[in-house]
Amino acid sequence: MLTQDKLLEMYYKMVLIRAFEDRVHELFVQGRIPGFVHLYAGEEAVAVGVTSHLRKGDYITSTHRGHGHCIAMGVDIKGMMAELFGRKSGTCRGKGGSMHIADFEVGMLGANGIVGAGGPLAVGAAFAAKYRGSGDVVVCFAGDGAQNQGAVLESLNAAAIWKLPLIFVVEDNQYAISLRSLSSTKLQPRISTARSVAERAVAFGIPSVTVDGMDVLAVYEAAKAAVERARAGEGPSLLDCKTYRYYGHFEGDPMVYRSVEEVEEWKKRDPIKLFRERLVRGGVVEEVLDDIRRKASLEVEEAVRFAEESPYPEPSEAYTDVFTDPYY
Amino acid sequence: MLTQDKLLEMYYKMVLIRAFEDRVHELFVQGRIPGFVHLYAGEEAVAVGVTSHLRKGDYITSTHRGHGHCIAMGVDIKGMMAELFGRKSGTCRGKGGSMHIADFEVGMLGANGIVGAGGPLAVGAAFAAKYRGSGDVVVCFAGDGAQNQGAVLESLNAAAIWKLPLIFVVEDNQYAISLRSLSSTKLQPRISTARSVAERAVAFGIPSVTVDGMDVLAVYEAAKAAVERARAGEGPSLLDCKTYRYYGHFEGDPMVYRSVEEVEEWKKRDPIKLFRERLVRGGVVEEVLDDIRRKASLEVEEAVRFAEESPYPEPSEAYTDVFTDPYY
Amino acid sequence: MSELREITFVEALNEALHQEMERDPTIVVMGEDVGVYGGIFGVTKGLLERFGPDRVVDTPISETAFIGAGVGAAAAGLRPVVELMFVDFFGVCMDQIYNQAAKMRYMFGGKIKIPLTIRTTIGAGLSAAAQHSQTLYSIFAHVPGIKVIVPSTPYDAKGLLISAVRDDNPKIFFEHKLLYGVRGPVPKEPYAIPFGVADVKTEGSDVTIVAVAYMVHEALKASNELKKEGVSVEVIDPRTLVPFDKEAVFKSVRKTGRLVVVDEDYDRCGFASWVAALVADECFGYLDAPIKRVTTPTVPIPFSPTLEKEILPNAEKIVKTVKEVVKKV
Amino acid sequence: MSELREITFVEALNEALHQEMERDPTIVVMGEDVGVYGGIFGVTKGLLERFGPDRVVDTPISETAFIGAGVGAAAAGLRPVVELMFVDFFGVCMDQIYNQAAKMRYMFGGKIKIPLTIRTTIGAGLSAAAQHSQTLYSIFAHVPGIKVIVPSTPYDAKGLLISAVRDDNPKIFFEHKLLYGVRGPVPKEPYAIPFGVADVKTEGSDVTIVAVAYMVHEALKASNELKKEGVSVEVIDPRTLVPFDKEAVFKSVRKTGRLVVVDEDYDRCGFASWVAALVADECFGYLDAPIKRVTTPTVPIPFSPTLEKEILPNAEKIVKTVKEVVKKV
Ligand SMILES: Cc1ncc(C[n+]2csc(CCOP(=O)(O)OP(=O)(O)O)c2C)c(N)n1
Ligand SMILES: Cc1ncc(C[n+]2csc(CCOP(=O)(O)OP(=O)(O)O)c2C)c(N)n1
Ligand SMILES: [Mg+2]
Ligand SMILES: [Mg+2]
Repeated sequence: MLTQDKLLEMYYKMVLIRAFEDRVHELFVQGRIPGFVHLYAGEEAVAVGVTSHLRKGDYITSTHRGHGHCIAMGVDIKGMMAELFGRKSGTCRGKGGSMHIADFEVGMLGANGIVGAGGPLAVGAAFAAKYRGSGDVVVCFAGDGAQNQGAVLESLNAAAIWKLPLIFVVEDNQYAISLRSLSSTKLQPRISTARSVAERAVAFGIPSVTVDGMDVLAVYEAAKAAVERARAGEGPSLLDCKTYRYYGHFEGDPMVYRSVEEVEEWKKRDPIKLFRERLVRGGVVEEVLDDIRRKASLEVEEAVRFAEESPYPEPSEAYTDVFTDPYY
Repeated sequence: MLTQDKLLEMYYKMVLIRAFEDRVHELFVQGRIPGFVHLYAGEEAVAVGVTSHLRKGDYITSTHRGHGHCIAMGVDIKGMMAELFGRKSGTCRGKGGSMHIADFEVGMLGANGIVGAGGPLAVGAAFAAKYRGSGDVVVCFAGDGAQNQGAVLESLNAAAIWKLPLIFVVEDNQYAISLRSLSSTKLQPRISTARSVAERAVAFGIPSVTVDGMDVLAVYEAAKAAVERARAGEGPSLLDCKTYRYYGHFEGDPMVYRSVEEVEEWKKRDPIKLFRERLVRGGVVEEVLDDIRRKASLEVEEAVRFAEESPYPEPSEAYTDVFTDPYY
Repeated sequence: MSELREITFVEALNEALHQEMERDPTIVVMGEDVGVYGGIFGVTKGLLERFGPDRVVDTPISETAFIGAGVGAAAAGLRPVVELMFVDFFGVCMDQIYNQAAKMRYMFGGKIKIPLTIRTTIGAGLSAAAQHSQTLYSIFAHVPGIKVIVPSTPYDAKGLLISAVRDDNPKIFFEHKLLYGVRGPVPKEPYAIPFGVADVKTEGSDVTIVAVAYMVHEALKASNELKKEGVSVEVIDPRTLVPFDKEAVFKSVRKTGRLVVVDEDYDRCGFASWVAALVADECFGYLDAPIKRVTTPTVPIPFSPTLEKEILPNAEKIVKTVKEVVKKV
Repeated sequence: MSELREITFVEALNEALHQEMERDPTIVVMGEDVGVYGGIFGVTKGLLERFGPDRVVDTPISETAFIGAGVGAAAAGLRPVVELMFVDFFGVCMDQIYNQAAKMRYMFGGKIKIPLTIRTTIGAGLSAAAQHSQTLYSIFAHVPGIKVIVPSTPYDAKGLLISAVRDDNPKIFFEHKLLYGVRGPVPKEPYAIPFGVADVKTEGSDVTIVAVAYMVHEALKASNELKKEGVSVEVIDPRTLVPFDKEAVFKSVRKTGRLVVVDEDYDRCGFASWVAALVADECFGYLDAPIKRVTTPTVPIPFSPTLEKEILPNAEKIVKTVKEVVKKV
């Protein structure tokens, strides 16, 4: 049973992700953040619904669209924002940027610029968890597009034969850049067959379930079963979460491949709105939720200030951290 | 309906493959053939059963264990033997060797030293066939072990979404080197889940069937449906053929991973023996079959003689054929 | 040549593709987002509308499958142009490139051809960080059987892409991200620039600079700077690394006695080393100074602009290095 | 050091693995046929029986998944030793090696470590043809973040593998197929050879030869030949390419004034070029002759013995090349 505290913590994380991403969008448009940035707005229910089950010792692997996973896992947003600004106080000391934020302390094994690359890493982390016999689990987040990458497909097989404590979470946000995950028109070819990735997982020997990825409680429930299964040593599962990204694929994307109407249609089932309605129906006072939202906004502003006031790394730092020994 | 001529041709190809492989085994033991050699003996029904449906314009891709595919497609065995001896008169002028015999003239796109690499090549050839609209088809041979390689898994998906005229033929000879394709003991871990690759194909959107790979007529029938489907533009299929290799994984393999009894057990259902019994039951005179066998042996001896009498390539040929233009 | 318009590098590439596809129906274009999107940098814009989905194929994120499909289709008679979105992704599909496409002709005794063009992007300078900023052409030049093409101007981009599409061998065509927006004169009609012919961008007598891709522009900037200080620089753009016009470089070094190689790829075992090694072997008697390399140190490309700037070669570093060798006479 | 036995290269490696696994329970071994089979060259023989299937893991033919699993397991606290059966297969799994393992520490600001060892085989001479004969260490040395280890003797094999397993960074450990059967003295107890320390195999005054892996033996053969003709050769085996002991090479070249680099990897953009380039830059004033490379020309490795022999470096070619530079004084 979810306590009210837990529910409000989940709500807080979702609005914090949203506030962070909306603000990063603005900052990017203003030219204050460089590089390639992929925003998670719209998909908050997935990261938060799943990671709410995790504990110290568990790990996740992430994607190019990793801010939401980071925040859900509890990575400090001041460090994240400073990282996006390329500052020395960033989570990765300014060396990684948006696509490479990691924080092993909280179990976040890294965003990743290579689609599907988190799969094998998750297999390895789950192998280690199983080897230690600690009951720890690993979650591998990956997009719908990533499901056709050999790295992910091989990982499904490996996780199945080794019976690893690994939960594959598919974030099916309907698109891999411009390609629909399921499409009927000729100009927008299907990137998968009509068969779902959930069905594919089963054929690899991995139980799976399709989930409403806009409903954080639905995600939470599905993840609960999968995480329990994994902790009990019963092996991997896959959750195929149907969701949507609100912004372009990356910041700057002209979005020629979808209509404004389509975006608006999805926004009607906004995960934060849906969850808020649920909470209110469940007796939570509106002001409490407004306060949480305000708190999140303030924290994001604080993070921006922190980032902007932080110095850039010294040029000499370009040569450190290649190895544990000095650079050669 | 299979005519008697066709049946005898199939028998001839099977015994030719067997005679070739047995002889190569001897030659290797005698130190007369260098390099890495993987023999096809025991699996003849698969290559012959499938390729009997192919016509000019069709293609196959092959594996490290490619001699059987070559012979089934009609590659001249004199050239093949000379290739194994590294002679200038070899199919590939001595440059390829056992793992790299190709003969595009007869539709053989190449043996391959990289497990699974034939998958994408077959996708491409099938793409070209579809593009031309010629009704030509492509067959991708690959082992049970290869089914867990990303290249093959991605190819299943690509073939399905593009509805290509492509037949995936799985040669499940029970092992990938020392690893059983399905195993229950701890020391011989399963390389796939209990779910079959046939089931996996279905989940990729590809109809599949499991076939007795020791029975050439069973293979023939299954392939017939798949090839017809492909020619009719209805897309890919997969045949999961259960078979067995008689020799070690490569020549020189001590075979620590399996027992003599197991090998003997499989040999009781030797594909050539089974087919011969069928033919005799169907009224073919034993002498006719013996003649075919003798003919095959003579051809193999002739091929060995041809190979041994052929000169080695001149050293300068090491620098030709890197490009269509002279070497740089 | 007729009409010369000022167009961008990306427009030049796009025009080349349009014209060649018009001419040769065996050319097909494949890759992630090459159709509906027109390529994430716009190189394939309009092709889907013009040539339809049979010839312009949006692929799943399966580089091994679709680059391998390019190889197989080339083996079976088509002339595919396949896009690898960033060269940084070569690690998921290298086998199909270097073990399959590049070696098939040789392994099969020269009896076949693989007319495949792989287009990809290179280069840092956009804070795209460690997995989207690399310049890895040295790896492709290291392995046998694949031609390596690296244009630096819109004119070369069009002419070399047309040559690539028409050439009967596997090729990899590198497009530097910072060059896409660069403008230059480009003839309207199709033309082919031969491989293996270096372009001497500016003649000089004191020092030879060999530079590639975006670094050609930095080298030219440096050369202008140096001219003001009385140093006469010869800048050579090889344009293709395989085949490599070593005679053009040797000729220049025999004249100047000094060589600086400028290359955005990692220094260790990179292209710059190889050029230095060729000259240290074959022009040793003509050398008046150490051979220098201005390259990217072998560290992952950092995200932060201050760090990225620190490691990338640029005009300033080139000037400094040239002064070292000129001084040392 | 106590007992020195003559054992083979493969026995030395096997002993190192046994001893280190005994010592450190976080070491796990993974790869194709490393368990039941004991590794197709026998390097992991007996490990499964001794340490059980939790620590010695036979994997499916999924290099991306199991090498990536090594990376992930290393990130999560284990110390995996993963086998890539032949380096030629790097094309199916390079991303996990060069973009993940090798860059994670840097990208993540130095806050983590990846104590991963990848073992693989290199080398031609067995007529194993184009996809099982390559020597591709230059590609791994080219990219940042991975240490490159290339032993040439049983003694070095054991000591360097022990160092590798204990080192906290991603490493790739290259075993030349022709060395497995080579015998040499090896101490019974565990010992570690530091990375980045070249071994001067034989001192000389006329010419420096830098040689790697199996080529060290060919260089020594050549050196013996040349001694008879009055040419004094210094043979240096760097043992690790990353880190590279350039000071040892520079010191030698400053003495001899001549350098020949012998390397079985492809010539173009290879390791030999880089050594040549370093010397052409940093020891220019000491050089008395062109820097020569004895390498494999950049063609696919042919199958036929006559062709394979033609392209591989060997003692005879080394002798010929050394004579060229000695003559040219
Ligand atoms: C191996 C690889 N191929 C291609 C890309 C370029 N790319 C980045 S994100 C992306 C789409 C990913 O789609 P999906 O997995 O659905 O994730 P989403 O962006 O929708 O969250 C592509 C093609 C990449 N980064 N890595
Ligand atoms: C990518 C790759 N990984 C590993 C190998 C080494 N290898 C060659 S054959 C083989 C086993 C193949 O098994 P399977 O696909 O079942 O074919 P079989 O040998 O049984 O015919 C392996 C692991 C290889 N050649 N290529
Ligand atoms: Mg998506
Ligand atoms: Mg098999």
